[in-house]
Amino acid sequence: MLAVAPVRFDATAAHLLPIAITVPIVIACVLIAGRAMPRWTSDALAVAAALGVAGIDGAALASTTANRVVAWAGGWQPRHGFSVGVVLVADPLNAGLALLTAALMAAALLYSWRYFESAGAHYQALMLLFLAGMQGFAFSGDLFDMFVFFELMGAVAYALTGLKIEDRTSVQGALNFGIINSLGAYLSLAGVAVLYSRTGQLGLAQLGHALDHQQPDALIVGGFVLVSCGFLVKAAVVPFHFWLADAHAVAPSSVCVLFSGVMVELGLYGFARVYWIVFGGTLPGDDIRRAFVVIGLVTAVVAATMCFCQRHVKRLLAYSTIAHVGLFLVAVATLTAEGTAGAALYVAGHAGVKAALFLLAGLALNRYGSVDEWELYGRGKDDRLTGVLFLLAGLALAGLPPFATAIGKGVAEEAVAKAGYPWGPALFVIVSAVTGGAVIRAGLRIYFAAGPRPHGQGQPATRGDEERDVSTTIPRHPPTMMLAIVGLLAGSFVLGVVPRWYSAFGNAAQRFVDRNGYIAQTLTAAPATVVHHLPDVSWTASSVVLGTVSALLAVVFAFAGLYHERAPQPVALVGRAFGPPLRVLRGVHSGHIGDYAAWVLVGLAGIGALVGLPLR
Amino acid sequence: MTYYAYFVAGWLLLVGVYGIVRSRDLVHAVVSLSVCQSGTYVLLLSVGYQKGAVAPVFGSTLPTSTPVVDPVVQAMTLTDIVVGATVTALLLAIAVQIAKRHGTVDPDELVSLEG
Amino acid sequence: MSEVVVAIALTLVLVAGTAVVMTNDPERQAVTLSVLGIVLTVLFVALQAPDVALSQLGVGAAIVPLMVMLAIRKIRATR
Amino acid sequence: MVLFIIGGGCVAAMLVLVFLDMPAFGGKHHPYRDHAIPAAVQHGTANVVSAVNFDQRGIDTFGEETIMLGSVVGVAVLLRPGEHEHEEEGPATGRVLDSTRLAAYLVLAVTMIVGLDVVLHGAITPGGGFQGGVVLATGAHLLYVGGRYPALRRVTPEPVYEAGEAFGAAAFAGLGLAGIAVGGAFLANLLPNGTFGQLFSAGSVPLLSIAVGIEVACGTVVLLAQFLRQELAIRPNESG
Repeated sequence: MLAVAPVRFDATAAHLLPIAITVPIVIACVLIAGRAMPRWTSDALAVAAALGVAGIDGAALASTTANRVVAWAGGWQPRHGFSVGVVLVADPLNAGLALLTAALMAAALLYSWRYFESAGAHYQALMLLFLAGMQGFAFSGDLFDMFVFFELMGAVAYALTGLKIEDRTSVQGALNFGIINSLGAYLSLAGVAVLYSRTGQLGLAQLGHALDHQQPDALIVGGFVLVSCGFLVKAAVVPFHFWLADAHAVAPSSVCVLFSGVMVELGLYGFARVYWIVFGGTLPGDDIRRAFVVIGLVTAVVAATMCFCQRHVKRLLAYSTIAHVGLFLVAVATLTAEGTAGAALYVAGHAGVKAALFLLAGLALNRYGSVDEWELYGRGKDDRLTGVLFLLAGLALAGLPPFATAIGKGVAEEAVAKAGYPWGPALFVIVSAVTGGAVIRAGLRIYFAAGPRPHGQGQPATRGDEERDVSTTIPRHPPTMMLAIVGLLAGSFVLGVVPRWYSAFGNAAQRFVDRNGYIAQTLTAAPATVVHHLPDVSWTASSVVLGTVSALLAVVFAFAGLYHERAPQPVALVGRAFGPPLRVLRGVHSGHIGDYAAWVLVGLAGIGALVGLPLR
Repeated sequence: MTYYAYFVAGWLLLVGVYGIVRSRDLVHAVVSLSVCQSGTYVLLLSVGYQKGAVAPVFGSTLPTSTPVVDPVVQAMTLTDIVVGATVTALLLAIAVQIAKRHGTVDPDELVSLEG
Repeated sequence: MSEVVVAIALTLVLVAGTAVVMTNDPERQAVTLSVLGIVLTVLFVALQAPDVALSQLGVGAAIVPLMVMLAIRKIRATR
Repeated sequence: MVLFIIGGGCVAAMLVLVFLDMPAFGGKHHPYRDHAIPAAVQHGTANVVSAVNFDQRGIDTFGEETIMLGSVVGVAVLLRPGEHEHEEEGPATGRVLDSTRLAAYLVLAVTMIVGLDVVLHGAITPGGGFQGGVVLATGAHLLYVGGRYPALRRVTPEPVYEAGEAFGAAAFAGLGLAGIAVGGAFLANLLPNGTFGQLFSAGSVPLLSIAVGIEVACGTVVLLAQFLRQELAIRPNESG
């Protein structure tokens, strides 16, 4: 499909990568130093910076189609396959991810145009530093450098989560997030040290080269498990996921857009990148596939169940994100280019839809001062337009064609089935339908007063009282907010209908899994290898059918949720049987930081056992 | 002695997590987290240590052929220390806000996020 | 000789770290944390890392315990 | 707690296995070092740790300084006075003995000199922007001892320090970008390498070190000032 000319690196393209990291930092510095500037200036500056970064990323993406872009910082080019410097590497997949990051940031800043007065220009400065962290993490080709940018993303994210200091839950969610993420990061760093002791390397390519064909002993397995731990915490994979619901439920809506849309997915990206490049030559693929398909499956099922039980709309969306991460992980864990392509496209489509949903929840919060599905019952009746958008986004989340979620899901389903998991498509359909159904149920209740008025029976659930994102109630939706929402949904739609765009994911995934090409090109500037067989990313009959089935099932689940009390006797009995296990599951999500820390260790031990024991 | 340094590092990591698990006070949890982190300092520096080698600072007198300990792990540890301190500051600030909103910093009494 | 110093410093770090975690009263914890900071500084000097020791002395033994102290006093005052 | 015992036990077992596979403590196997030292010598940087921090792996330090910037701004945002709080003006002058104040100012002067020295000689002797910056910031807080909080507030107007911090971070970024323009790569060396071991050696390392020094000094001052302000000046409103 692509004729690859053997050229040496375009130095200009290489400069794009550090510039993409530096621009938001410089603008953030300007915003901090010039705090006295009028609000609209800082807003405009911040949006312009995000758009500028998006432009740079777009240019980087364009130059990756033929070849990876490799930038050695400080000019420390490798000699004889070794460099003391740090490398930034862009291939279509991470350049696309960086572009997605910048685009979502622009939408989030547009949405929050003129809000958060009390935090002043500090808010935009933090958002831009967050963007810089995500750019750096996406482009970095060095394990320790990834840790640094991981911590940058983290530190800024904790502050952004706790931004609404008047809110009781907000500050608590921020602390849970901060402690668990930092713990994960320190475990990762311990893993880096362990690997360094064996290889004396930090670059991904150098590490991969050094570990090639080594017998996977305890050090390699342990190093892998420790390093992955941090990324999996960020990706909110069960049982490292507890922080996510707490943080997403309470962070300002515009911040949630980035958390759910890209930050969590970046964790997954980091995990996949490190596995492929560093460990792809030593840890056997079958072993990894088995372990992480199981973990992804558990993640998807647990989170989908939790999602359907929520009445706090943002918490519901947060669990839906975890469920989708489970699906992405299953697709990535097939360790095929097809699975990776499907996951990447699914991530991109999901980002637009989920971001739009968080902003819609933000609109409700600003208008009614609550995001509680039960309290808001029928409150949005006069705002049908928003309601229709909400339902549409719910259907798109479930995988309604032609949204990009549907084609991504379709490609992933086929890849999972082909990899020897015939139950894969059923899992994808049910999980996406349950989460989409939960969203549709909430939308129907809030905007259309559908079903009987819900009443509590002493449920200990987190309620949806929350401090508004803005200081006063907004009677009408400002055009900037609506523009951001419609733009995000449209983005997901367009990605699903422009063949040139979605089919590009095949090439991106092929490059991503081309381990030898990555190492050779990074260390010796070897030209990218010509690939003859690219995974086919296009609409197939099965993806259209399964997507439609998911959307229909979502509607069925939504109505089941609305009218479950009127269910006939036998169905109600079955439903009641689910009660006790559900209570246990909800009890586990205790909001208690000590429990979460213990679960991190359990998860670490579990992954160690899943990966390590079969190798004995 | 061969592995003692590594075990000390591992011990600090785990004992820090133990501190978070048993914590009855969020400030205590944050401080325990920094104990966890000091485990990573010890691990990194022990990995880079070489018996009989000197610090990797040559000055104008020390010949550059003298064996020195690994400077790379030291640079990493420096970064790690800064990161740890600033993250601790952030978490402490959050803990102060929690105390203001909830009137308590005991995780057992904070029950606004459940299920 | 230097190895004995390293071993002693490691043991001190082990004890100090455990003590920090086992100190339940946060106000006293600020003190044990500072002790841990100083002991770590000694270890870093013994491991031939003067650069790291210098930062650890400033950050780990002074600034972080000071922030912990101030945070605790503020929290006490709000109750 | 049961969870912790199970998980912790398994993780401990895993760590033991991993550690036993690691090269013995104090060994001679350090491939990265063997490349880093000639590279540092080539650029005339006597302190190899500084060479790694600012030159070879400068981008790590860039990220680290950005974390510092983000955290300081984050703390400032989190500890801003809430709706139900106000800031109290402390008494204008503290009752501090003149001799104490004098001593504090003297120590302050010494600390400043030491701090500047550590920043400037980071390429040659142990130390550098970060350590020096911390020393400088600590010096500024001796005023707290010497002149009490209001005096500290007068010499540490936070916006100025915040601007200083932003300036330091931006200077680092600017040096990085200048590296692209002049040296052909991000953070590439700008200056002649000079004589090994002299003050003006090591190319861009001293400049980067100074940028970090400014940022860290100002950032630490803002950080501590935020906590001091919480402790000393911010009070809940009577009604709230």
